Amino acid sequence: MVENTKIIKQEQIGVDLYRMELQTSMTNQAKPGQFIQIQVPGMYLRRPISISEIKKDSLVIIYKVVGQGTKRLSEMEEGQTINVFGPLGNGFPIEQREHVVLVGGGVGVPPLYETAKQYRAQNTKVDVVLGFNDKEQIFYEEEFIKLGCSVSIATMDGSQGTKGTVINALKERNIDCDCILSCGPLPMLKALQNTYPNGYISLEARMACGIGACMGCVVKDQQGHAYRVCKDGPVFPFGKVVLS
Amino acid sequence: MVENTKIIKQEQIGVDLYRMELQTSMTNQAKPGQFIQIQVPGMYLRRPISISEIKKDSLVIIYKVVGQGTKRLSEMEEGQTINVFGPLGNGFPIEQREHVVLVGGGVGVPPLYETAKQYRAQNTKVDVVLGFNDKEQIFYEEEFIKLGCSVSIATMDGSQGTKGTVINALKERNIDCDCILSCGPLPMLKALQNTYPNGYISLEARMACGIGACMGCVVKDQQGHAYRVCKDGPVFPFGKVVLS
Amino acid sequence: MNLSVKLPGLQLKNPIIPASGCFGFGREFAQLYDLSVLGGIAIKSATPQARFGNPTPRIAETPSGMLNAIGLQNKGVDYILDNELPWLAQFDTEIIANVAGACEEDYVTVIEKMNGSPVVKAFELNISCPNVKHGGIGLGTKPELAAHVTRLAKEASKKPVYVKLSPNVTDIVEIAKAVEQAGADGLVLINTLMGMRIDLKTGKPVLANKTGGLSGPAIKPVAIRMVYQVAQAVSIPIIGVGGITCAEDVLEFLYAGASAVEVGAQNFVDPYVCPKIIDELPSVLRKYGYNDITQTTGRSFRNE
Amino acid sequence: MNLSVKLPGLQLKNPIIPASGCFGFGREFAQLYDLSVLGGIAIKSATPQARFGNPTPRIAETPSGMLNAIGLQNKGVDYILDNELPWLAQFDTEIIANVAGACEEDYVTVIEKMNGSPVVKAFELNISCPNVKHGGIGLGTKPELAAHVTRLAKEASKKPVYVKLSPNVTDIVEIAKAVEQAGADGLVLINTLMGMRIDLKTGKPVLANKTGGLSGPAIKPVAIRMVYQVAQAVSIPIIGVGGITCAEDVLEFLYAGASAVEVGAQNFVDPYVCPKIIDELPSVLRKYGYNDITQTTGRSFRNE
Ligand SMILES: Cc1cc2nc3c(=O)[nH]c(=O)nc-3n(C[C@H](O)[C@H](O)[C@H](O)COP(=O)(O)OP(=O)(O)OC[C@H]3O[C@@H](n4cnc5c(N)ncnc54)[C@H](O)[C@@H]3O)c2cc1C
Ligand SMILES: Cc1cc2nc3c(=O)[nH]c(=O)nc-3n(C[C@H](O)[C@H](O)[C@H](O)COP(=O)(O)OP(=O)(O)OC[C@H]3O[C@@H](n4cnc5c(N)ncnc54)[C@H](O)[C@@H]3O)c2cc1C
Ligand SMILES: Cc1cc2nc3c(=O)[nH]c(=O)nc-3n(C[C@H](O)[C@H](O)[C@H](O)COP(=O)(O)O)c2cc1C
Ligand SMILES: Cc1cc2nc3c(=O)[nH]c(=O)nc-3n(C[C@H](O)[C@H](O)[C@H](O)COP(=O)(O)O)c2cc1C
Ligand code: FES
Ligand code: FES
Repeated sequence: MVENTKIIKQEQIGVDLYRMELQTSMTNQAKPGQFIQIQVPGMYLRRPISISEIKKDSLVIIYKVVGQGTKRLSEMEEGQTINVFGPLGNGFPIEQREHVVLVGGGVGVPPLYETAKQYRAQNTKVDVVLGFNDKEQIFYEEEFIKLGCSVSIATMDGSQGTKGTVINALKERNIDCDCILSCGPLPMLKALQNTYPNGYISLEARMACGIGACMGCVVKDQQGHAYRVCKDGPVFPFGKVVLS
Repeated sequence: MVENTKIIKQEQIGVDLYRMELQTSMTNQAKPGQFIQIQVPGMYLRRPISISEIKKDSLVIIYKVVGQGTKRLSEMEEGQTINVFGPLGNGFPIEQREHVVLVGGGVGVPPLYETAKQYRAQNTKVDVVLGFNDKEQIFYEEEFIKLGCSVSIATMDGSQGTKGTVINALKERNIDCDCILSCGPLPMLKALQNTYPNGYISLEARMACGIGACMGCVVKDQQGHAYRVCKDGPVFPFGKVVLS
Repeated sequence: MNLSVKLPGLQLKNPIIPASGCFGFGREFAQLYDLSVLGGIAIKSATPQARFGNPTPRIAETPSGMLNAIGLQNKGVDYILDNELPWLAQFDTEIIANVAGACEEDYVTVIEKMNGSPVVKAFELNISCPNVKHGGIGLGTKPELAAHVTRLAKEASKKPVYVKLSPNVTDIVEIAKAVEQAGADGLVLINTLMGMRIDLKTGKPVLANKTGGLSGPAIKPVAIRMVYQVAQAVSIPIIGVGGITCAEDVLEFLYAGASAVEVGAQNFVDPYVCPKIIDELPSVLRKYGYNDITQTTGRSFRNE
Repeated sequence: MNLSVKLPGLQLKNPIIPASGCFGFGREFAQLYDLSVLGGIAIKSATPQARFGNPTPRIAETPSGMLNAIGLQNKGVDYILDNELPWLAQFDTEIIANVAGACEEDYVTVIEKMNGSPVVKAFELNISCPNVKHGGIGLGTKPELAAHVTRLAKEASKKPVYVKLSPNVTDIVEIAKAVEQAGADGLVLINTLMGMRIDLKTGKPVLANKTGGLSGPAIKPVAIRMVYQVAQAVSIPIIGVGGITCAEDVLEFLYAGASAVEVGAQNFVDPYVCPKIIDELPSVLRKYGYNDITQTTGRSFRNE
């Protein structure tokens, strides 16, 4: 659905990092790992942003300012309305499981929050491994802990937690699991796929339509068949599509 | 000068008609009949709007919603900032005179207000004749009266004041004067020029630069010489330029 | 208020047609609204064989527009015939099959295969794509090439043939006349302008394909100009396309000389834009004094 | 940080040049800032005689851009020589004299008259305007016509000659090569795209001249694409122009293959845009790892 949503919260939570809460009636359709397409005033195309948390009457997003669109988004104020299209795509599976491991890198962390929340709600053991460049970039560690997740941090420069990538942290903590749900930069997703047998990755791609009509966002599987990140993803099982 | 001004007042004062007050430091340079170029968010070119009143720290403009740009302007809220370039052009002459007549039609009325104010400040007798389509369109009658002007109204449908044009009202009231300062639709300005010997008209034109560089807004004099409405005008003496 | 427009092969209940490549085969939009409200649908370009298209990134944003370099990704004419067209049959709307190819024979192949489908009411030749046989230049850039493919298509086709022109030419009128001469039943103007963006971080073009097609409101003035020029030079109908976002834009194209319009990239910005425009059209037409949409075509150059 | 660029006849202290027709002869902008901060100034097109230009309206707004149909209004080369150039002499900036005409001889006339002015450092031929001798088509739309006027200009000129190309062509590379072959010292890309807007109230074109030239950010992707294509095909320097609004846009043009840039319509939107860009350039260059602006030219197609 397309809806003019009200910004009920806009706060900076880190370096160039913002958390925004949007009042909307699409909450009952939304699933963790899905995304919304946001119409930022003055920009032509919509901006795809993951749903980070699903509340009763609102959705939370967490976004990093990386260009014009996210910059303007960050300048919007509480009380203003913003047009949103969604929820879109297929999210992370929420299944009956004893244990899941959520692995997030940088701005890949946001969609894992609602995922963790829903798994914790059914009492699944949730290990969370978050990777960042350095200590200053870390966010949402506390929030995952509050959900009852066990949280490990990896930083590239070793300024907090394991020095290195999320793979290093996973190894160091001896975390293993037949269901890893992940979102983050491509190299991280590749390493996870290559290291662990089962799990899911959430991809990013340049999008226009966001619903599968324009073929702007395609990826290939091993056989060369095309999949649309927006419609067939953004979440894919390990090994399904070729990461280039 | 180019300045980010704060909208300190935005109010609807008539059908599609708005009055806006902008906090600015350009007040000491501004003269009645000059205009400013307003950067409306989302529009490419600036919008030329006359200065209607010059206060100590703010300028008042009065504008009619006629298209996208003025519509968006009307949707802006008090407290927001808006980028303004000005003051631009040559305004109405403010000379030592016993009597002046100000003639305005529709949205040509606004620049006459500051003109009246400055003439009244030097105790000049000011007759004001305002023309509108109908009673519903009338604005600022009271404001001119408060300045101590004698105000006559003409409406095309006769719903208030003289039925007909400002010319009818001028004739009916037997108003004559060797200095008429006027602003309004072209037919009105033409009629004034043809009827009275001395005075000034303020013109409108499609503008890009607003400062005389692009040659977008030119008019011709009788000899075919070009004048720029933005730089050489918008106020011209009766008979100087050809009105087509 | 009459919104219906009759064109060769097409009984449009209104002049609004989603543009080829911007609507897939309608499946995604059918989840949002009933496609039967549409005047017609120009489906994604079909080629004889399946094509994966260009590498990604294929999309870049530009001021008031976007670049795309999809590269004609489609599953091939057979797949479309077997899977997409039968599904589209359920809707009460006119299907225009957009045809593309790497050489003239490709157009003929696709047309011959689709001739038999009762769902397809007309063909639209996309002659903007680079053509292998002619050193990669588009058939749409030379009058004789454009005329030639039009003639072949007309010979092969059992349905009216519209030719969609490329705007990347010196003289659009010359091409339009050549295509009319060659038997085209109608014209579609315009396809995308060729453009490019460079990523400052990598220093390289944003699109993997380097150049891409510019669409969106940015190109509307160019499209309007071309429709205006061509409409006065040919006597076959024109479907206008390029930067349409609202009912007023539609009217501008009709005034310029179009009989119907296609809406492209705006479907991405507002997925409901087509039904929205259809809803708004009657009141916009009324506002400007019309009670029949067909009265508006060519208004800008007709003496009244 | 080195911002200076050396081009035939031009010692630009930085690569920022207000574009012809968007800056008059600098008088109005000189009231806003010191013109000596500019790399150069491309003054308004000069013709042999004074021209009033087209009837008004001459200006229309478009999405992220504008249309103009000024029609080369200017007071003629003699007036410019006597009044504008001596006044411009006071500024420490490079003056590029833009030359236009209704036939080839006009270019020669203007160049011969301006040859003697020490203020003029180079000529820029505006070959986009419709040309009476050739049935109203622009000299810039045919390689042989473009080459011919370039050759005549080179023969007449005592200063380097830049040719400003029209983007309204099928093959910009072909034109660029022809002009290079004919002796041009540099190229300026691009002039405006031909466009149109229709006023819904009157039903007629907004511009009295009907069509006009589209400029502004809307056309930047087309300009970047053309600079990119031409830069790889010629070996004379290119001055890029089209939709520049900020230092990042400048860098995009340099990466595409330009050595300097001209800023047009944005001077109307932000009268201080040129000094603003000049101020911002060093930090933007530093951000992307450069300490000399000349390192950036052609980055997008150079192998590194
Ligand atoms: C499914 C999905 C979910 C996402 N979730 C989040 C999230 O939760 N938080 C977050 O911070 N970011 C997220 N992103 C990335 C986010 O979309 C981009 O950072 C954003 O679009 C950048 O816009 P911009 O105008 O600031 O940057 P610009 O670079 O100026 O944007 C130019 C164009 O490129 C596109 N673009 C640029 N970067 C990306 C990117 N990384 N992915 C896709 N398109 C891009 C923009 O949408 C726009 O069309 C997600 C992307 C996808 C595809
Ligand atoms: C010197 C001057 C003083 C003015 N003072 C006032 C004033 O005090 N109050 C007021 O209500 N209006 C005034 N106008 C008219 C005002 O500029 C236009 O109504 C306004 O620009 C319309 O913008 P829009 O986007 O709503 O309309 P659109 O029609 O969408 O605008 C499209 C383009 O046309 C231009 N345009 C449209 N109408 C006019 C017009 N009448 N004159 C000049 N440009 C136009 C716009 O600036 C814009 O570039 C003045 C015009 C000039 C030249
Ligand atoms: C993502 C995308 C894909 C397109 N694919 C095709 C295509 O396959 N065949 C075609 O003829 N035109 C294609 N086009 C061009 C459009 O049909 C249309 O002519 C163009 O986008 C201009 O209209 P607009 O400004 O409304 O988008 C495509 C355009 C876009 C944006
Ligand atoms: C109002 C206006 C007048 C122009 N006049 C001329 C001219 O006289 N000669 C010329 O060569 N180009 C002229 N141009 C074209 C510009 O120099 C420039 O090539 C074009 O506007 C693209 O740049 P921009 O997008 O930065 O405006 C004019 C452009 C505008 C907007
Ligand atoms: S963004 Fe259009 S298909 Fe995915
Ligand atoms: S608006 Fe540019 S000269 Fe008047």
